[in-house]
Amino acid sequence: MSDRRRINGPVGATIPPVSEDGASREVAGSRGGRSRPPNAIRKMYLKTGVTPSASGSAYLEIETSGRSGVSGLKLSCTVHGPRSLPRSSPFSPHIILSTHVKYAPFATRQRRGYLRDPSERDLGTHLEAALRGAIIADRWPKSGVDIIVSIIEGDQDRETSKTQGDESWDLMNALSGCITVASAALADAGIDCVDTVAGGVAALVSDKGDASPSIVIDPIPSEHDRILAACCIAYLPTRDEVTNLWFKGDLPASDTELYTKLVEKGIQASAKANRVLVECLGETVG
Amino acid sequence: MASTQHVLLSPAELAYLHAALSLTPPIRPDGRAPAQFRPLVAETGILPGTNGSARICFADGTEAIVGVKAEVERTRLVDGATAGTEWKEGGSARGEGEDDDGGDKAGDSDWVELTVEIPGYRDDDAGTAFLAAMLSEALLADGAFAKRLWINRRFHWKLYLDVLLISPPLSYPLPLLSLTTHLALLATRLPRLKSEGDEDPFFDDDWAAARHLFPRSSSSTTKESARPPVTLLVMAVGNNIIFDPAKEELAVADVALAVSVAEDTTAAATTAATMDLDDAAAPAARSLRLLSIRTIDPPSRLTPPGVPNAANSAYGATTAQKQPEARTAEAEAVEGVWRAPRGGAKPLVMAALVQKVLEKGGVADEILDALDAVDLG
Amino acid sequence: MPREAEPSLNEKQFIVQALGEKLRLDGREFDQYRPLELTFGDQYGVANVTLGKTRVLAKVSAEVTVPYVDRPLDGVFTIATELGPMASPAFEVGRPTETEVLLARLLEKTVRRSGALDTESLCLVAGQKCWSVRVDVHVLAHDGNLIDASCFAVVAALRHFRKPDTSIASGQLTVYTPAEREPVPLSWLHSPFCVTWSFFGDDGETALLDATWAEEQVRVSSCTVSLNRHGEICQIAKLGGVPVEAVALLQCTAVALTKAKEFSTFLDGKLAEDAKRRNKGGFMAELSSENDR
Amino acid sequence: MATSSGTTSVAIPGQLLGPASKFQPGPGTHIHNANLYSSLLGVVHASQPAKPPGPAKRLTKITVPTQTPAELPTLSVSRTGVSEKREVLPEVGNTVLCRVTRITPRQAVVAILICGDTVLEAEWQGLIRVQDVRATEKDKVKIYESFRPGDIVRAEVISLGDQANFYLSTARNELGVILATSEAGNNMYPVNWKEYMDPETGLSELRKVAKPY
Amino acid sequence: MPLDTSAYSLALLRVDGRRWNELRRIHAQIRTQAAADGSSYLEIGHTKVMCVVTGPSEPGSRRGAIGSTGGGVGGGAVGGGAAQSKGAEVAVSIVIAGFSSVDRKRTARGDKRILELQSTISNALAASLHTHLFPHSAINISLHVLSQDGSLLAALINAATLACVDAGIPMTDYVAACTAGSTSTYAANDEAADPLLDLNHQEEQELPGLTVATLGGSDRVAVLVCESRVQVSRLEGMLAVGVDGCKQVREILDRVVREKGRRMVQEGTVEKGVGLNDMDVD
Repeated sequence: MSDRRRINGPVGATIPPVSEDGASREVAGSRGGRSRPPNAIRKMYLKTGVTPSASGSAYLEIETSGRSGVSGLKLSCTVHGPRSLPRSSPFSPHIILSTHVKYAPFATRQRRGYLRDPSERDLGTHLEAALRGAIIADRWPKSGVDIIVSIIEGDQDRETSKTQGDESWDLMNALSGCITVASAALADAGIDCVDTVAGGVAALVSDKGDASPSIVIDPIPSEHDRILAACCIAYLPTRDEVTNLWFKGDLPASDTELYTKLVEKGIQASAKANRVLVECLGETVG
Repeated sequence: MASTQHVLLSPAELAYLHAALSLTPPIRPDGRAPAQFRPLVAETGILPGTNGSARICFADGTEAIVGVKAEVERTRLVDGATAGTEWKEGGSARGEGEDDDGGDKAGDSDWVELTVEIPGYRDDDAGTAFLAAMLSEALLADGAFAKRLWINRRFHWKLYLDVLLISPPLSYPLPLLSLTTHLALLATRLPRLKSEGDEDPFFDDDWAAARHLFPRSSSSTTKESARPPVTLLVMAVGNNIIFDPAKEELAVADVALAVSVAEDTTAAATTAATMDLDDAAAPAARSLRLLSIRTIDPPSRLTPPGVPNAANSAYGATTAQKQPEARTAEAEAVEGVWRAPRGGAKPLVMAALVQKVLEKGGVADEILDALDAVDLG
Repeated sequence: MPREAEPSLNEKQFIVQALGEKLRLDGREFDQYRPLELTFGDQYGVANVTLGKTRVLAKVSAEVTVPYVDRPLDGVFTIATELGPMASPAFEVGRPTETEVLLARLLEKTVRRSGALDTESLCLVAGQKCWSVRVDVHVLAHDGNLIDASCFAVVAALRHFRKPDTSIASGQLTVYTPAEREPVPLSWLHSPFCVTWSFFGDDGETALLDATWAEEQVRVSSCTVSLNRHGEICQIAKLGGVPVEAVALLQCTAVALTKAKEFSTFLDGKLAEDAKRRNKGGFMAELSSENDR
Repeated sequence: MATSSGTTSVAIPGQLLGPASKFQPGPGTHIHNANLYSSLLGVVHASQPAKPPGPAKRLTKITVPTQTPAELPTLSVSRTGVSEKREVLPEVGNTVLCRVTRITPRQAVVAILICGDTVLEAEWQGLIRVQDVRATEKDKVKIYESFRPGDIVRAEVISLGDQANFYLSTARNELGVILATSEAGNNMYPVNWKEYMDPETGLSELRKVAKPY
Repeated sequence: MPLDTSAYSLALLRVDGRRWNELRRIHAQIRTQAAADGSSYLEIGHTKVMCVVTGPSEPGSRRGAIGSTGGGVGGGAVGGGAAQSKGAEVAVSIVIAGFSSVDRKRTARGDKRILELQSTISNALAASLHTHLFPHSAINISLHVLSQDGSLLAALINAATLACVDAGIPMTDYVAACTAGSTSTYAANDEAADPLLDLNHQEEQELPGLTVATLGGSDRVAVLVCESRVQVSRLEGMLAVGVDGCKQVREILDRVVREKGRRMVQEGTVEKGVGLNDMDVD
């Protein structure tokens, strides 16, 4: 599926050559470890109502970790609607949710095309599942809402290019960001939700230093040597319910408590993010 | 999209289904036990033109065919030595695919390309992408699989999995597709390598000499898990846990999960890192590994709600003059009247679902045993 | 998708019945074409074909591009068909209708796959530079038998086309403007023409050539045969429809051959005329660097 | 926490507003296991109930009494002040203002502009079927004698209708055309219950005229 | 790999050891799938196709999606009344599996060649099926190509016919198809050239050939597709062989259907009715 609408840049090599200072080189072996305590999420900046034309919108920015070349996550989400459905579509007693997640072409090391690739569609489906649980769909019969999240900058480490396996873990961070920002935008658009939903990521990582792997929340893949497993969770704090769970990795089934611990941490992370969300929403009014 | 295709059930039917399924024990429309799968017919090696193929027919008539084709491909040189500057060219076709590369025989997620074809759905449909992502995610979750495709430092096998759903998607096809893929991979053979070292590979023409991608003998000394993963669809209604739900059952699900598990016949873990997590499981016993979990958005959220008599004007509910933005009357759920579920699921329920899959002698065990029975032609 | 307005039952019956009595609405013989007109544009490679009320315009353009990696020795040759709303309200711009797809395929098979144009001659520098010849078929008016008309237009335009002359000196490619050097024609191997039969009646006993739109709407099936004047079949397409006796088909092909020969001579004549019109006094002939083949 | 106090304060989705036994759920709220939660980001309003609604109309059949205990105050979360952009969905029973876009012998297609006192963002399409134009002598109603494209009509929503249209009715005195322009293009004024008159030309045209307040 | 046709003139044997008028092994099954209204599986040599028929059913929105991916089927004037309200619309959608050919390639849905195949099959069947019995309804035929080794169109048509029989859609007669070719390429105008029956992939690449589909036992040609240059004189021979081949194919298909019917009677899945009686005779 190629994009014929526009003139695309050359596929692949679109990364500006990074002049690598020796410092970062030799640490590349053991890349600069995690600077935060394992139970802390990165600082995030959330603001609603950034796009006047949309009926609801929000912007989320996650602090870049201290080291050079590592970019933080920057997301903007716009919500259009509720609007009447196209005439072709059948009657629906609920609001029809359609979610689009799109990486800006320059958001990642590997240039993204303008057309949505499978991974972006995949993210969209995850996001849809997460939000469906949160909104009260029957408040808006026969109407639809479009939720468009554009990832302006995915948090990726330019230095660590070899470990392309990280990209898959980046997806999780991106998803959690998408969920949080979309929830804020939904609230801004005035679409009924049972609760604010935020995303959180917890990962089981093993670093060179410590022998046994540890569980951290909101991991930056480039800060860890190996990520054994990770889960991204969308959580409704006041109802204590999970609307979306995405686990990936490799865990022995023999001890499920490891898995449950991971999920708990994920919920923690989500709850932390939710506090920011609530605060931000509180400020917007009055 | 495949999971939230419209179910043509009236609120009354939904309410009845939900009630029946939340009984203890639940009463399923087709009379299955909660943990019972639909009976299926399976055969492998149906397509001599492929490296491996399988066909599974569920009793309800849904049918899938998976063909595996392998091609030799030159490995792109992304080496630890030049990590700083090298980046991978033209990964444009990538999308679904994960792995964590460990060990010298690094596997690459791009070595596996999995496509799903569902009749009547565009192949770039979100649901199709979701299915494909889920299947390959489970496949690649542990780097072990991609490593099997390693030929030498310059070449590797590129594996194409084409997953075809033959029948129209009656129920959510995930379990079917996953099982078929599993069998196809089990039946997959690669020609035996005759060349040594890093020279251009050439292979033994004798198909009989071809080695299986997943060696048969369970006493293999390979450290990787000796079987491809399976993805199970499990849902919860009330406090009942139901496996392999049919379309109607999925329509009243409170929550639905897709859980991917693989086994390794040896107690040795995949990687040195997980070694010590893996509390000593008996070497003989099959020890499962949890690879991935995804929440499936149940179509129940899109079902039409029933109207309780209290709110039904036919029963004389006075529809008072409402000022705008007074939304549909918010009422407590009335017994026996269907309401589309709101919110998510309690973490405990989720945990219970996963537990049910993973526990020793649980459903995953049964399925894998059942699949063992299938003879690989 | 807007569908073509169907003729009423009466119209249909009238047409069929008339055919039963060996009569066509426009009084033609069954194997007679409507008057075929061909005019060339001022610039090379523009052919305007009118067949009765059907009118098709084909334009050829050429540019230097990079050949496909899998065929480094071949030039690029594409035929683009466009059935706009101008031709008939049933056609949309966005999505190709079945008619358009089939037309495109037929032209593709007739002209491209039959090797009418020697694509290897379009190669300039192997693997690096080659001519990309593109034919754009615009259907201006649709009154039946698009296929024959378009095919004729494409062939005519291609044979009329002149591409700029080039020379390669020490790996240096130079493309000359018409002022510098007389453009050269494409190296053309053979000229295939489509002849479309339409069948009527319950089991297709009546066969018609060059059906009008009204006739096409009531026909039960059709068969398109592409031949060149050497009696080579380039393509036959009877895509479904009511079955027709095999013998009848053979006869159709025989007649089609004669028609193709007529087309061929007609086209040659037109080209000659045009050539004469273009070089008054014939001093162009001396200027032109190409020896005619 | 904005609870029973009822003073205006900010609520965000999922915020606890109080027990459902104490309050009536208003717009922008929802009930989750016997508690009233906010479902919108907005300002909480607690409105004391109006006089207990007596039997609005005599019911022709025996029914279960569905009078909610009227003394409970209604909690609602409104978006006023949060943002001026607020979308509301026309509901059964709402009075809406709409413009006639197309008429056929069977129905008049309208675009709903204002629902209650809210100007709608999105374009919602409505339908006034010929049998809903008038309460009496429905069989004599002619659409072209009731509406013309361009008229502004006050109507009431009677059904969510099919996928495309809301079904509207003007079968009440105060409902109908409130603004009409003549053939000549001048604004006209109502002369009686079924006529508008053009002040310039003096010609009168037939409409289903809404009774001016 | 150029196929040396010289060998043929010596032993009169083709690359796969067949005589000029031999079909490859045709193996077919019907009712292969419980869920579908009609289904079939057909092999011609190594060409393997599967067919699933749903309908005649109400043309719903999702069905419409299939129809549209199936490329505006039967919309054309040759649709035999398909897509008009008078008769059922025959919507065909073809999925060519990535692993079907020798070296794997993905074929896009919008591929013109596939669209052509789809409309060909749809039109061919629409003419033979009694679509006028099912107004305002749709017959959805979805074909899956599992492996291709020549004679693809023929295999698809045969499979579709079988599936329609299984679906119990009334039709005039089987639409049976096969391919025919001719030795020595178009350039050589030798009269010694023999016609060949049922080309495999290699022969299709090298030799001129055509696909014929006839209605039942008659000589009436429903589909005739020739995509290669060939002397017009050669056509008659090829056509004759092709039509004859179609007769053979029809017999095979017929046998498959009767066999299945007989078995179903024995198993008692259907009661032995009149229709099956005259099925047993002859």
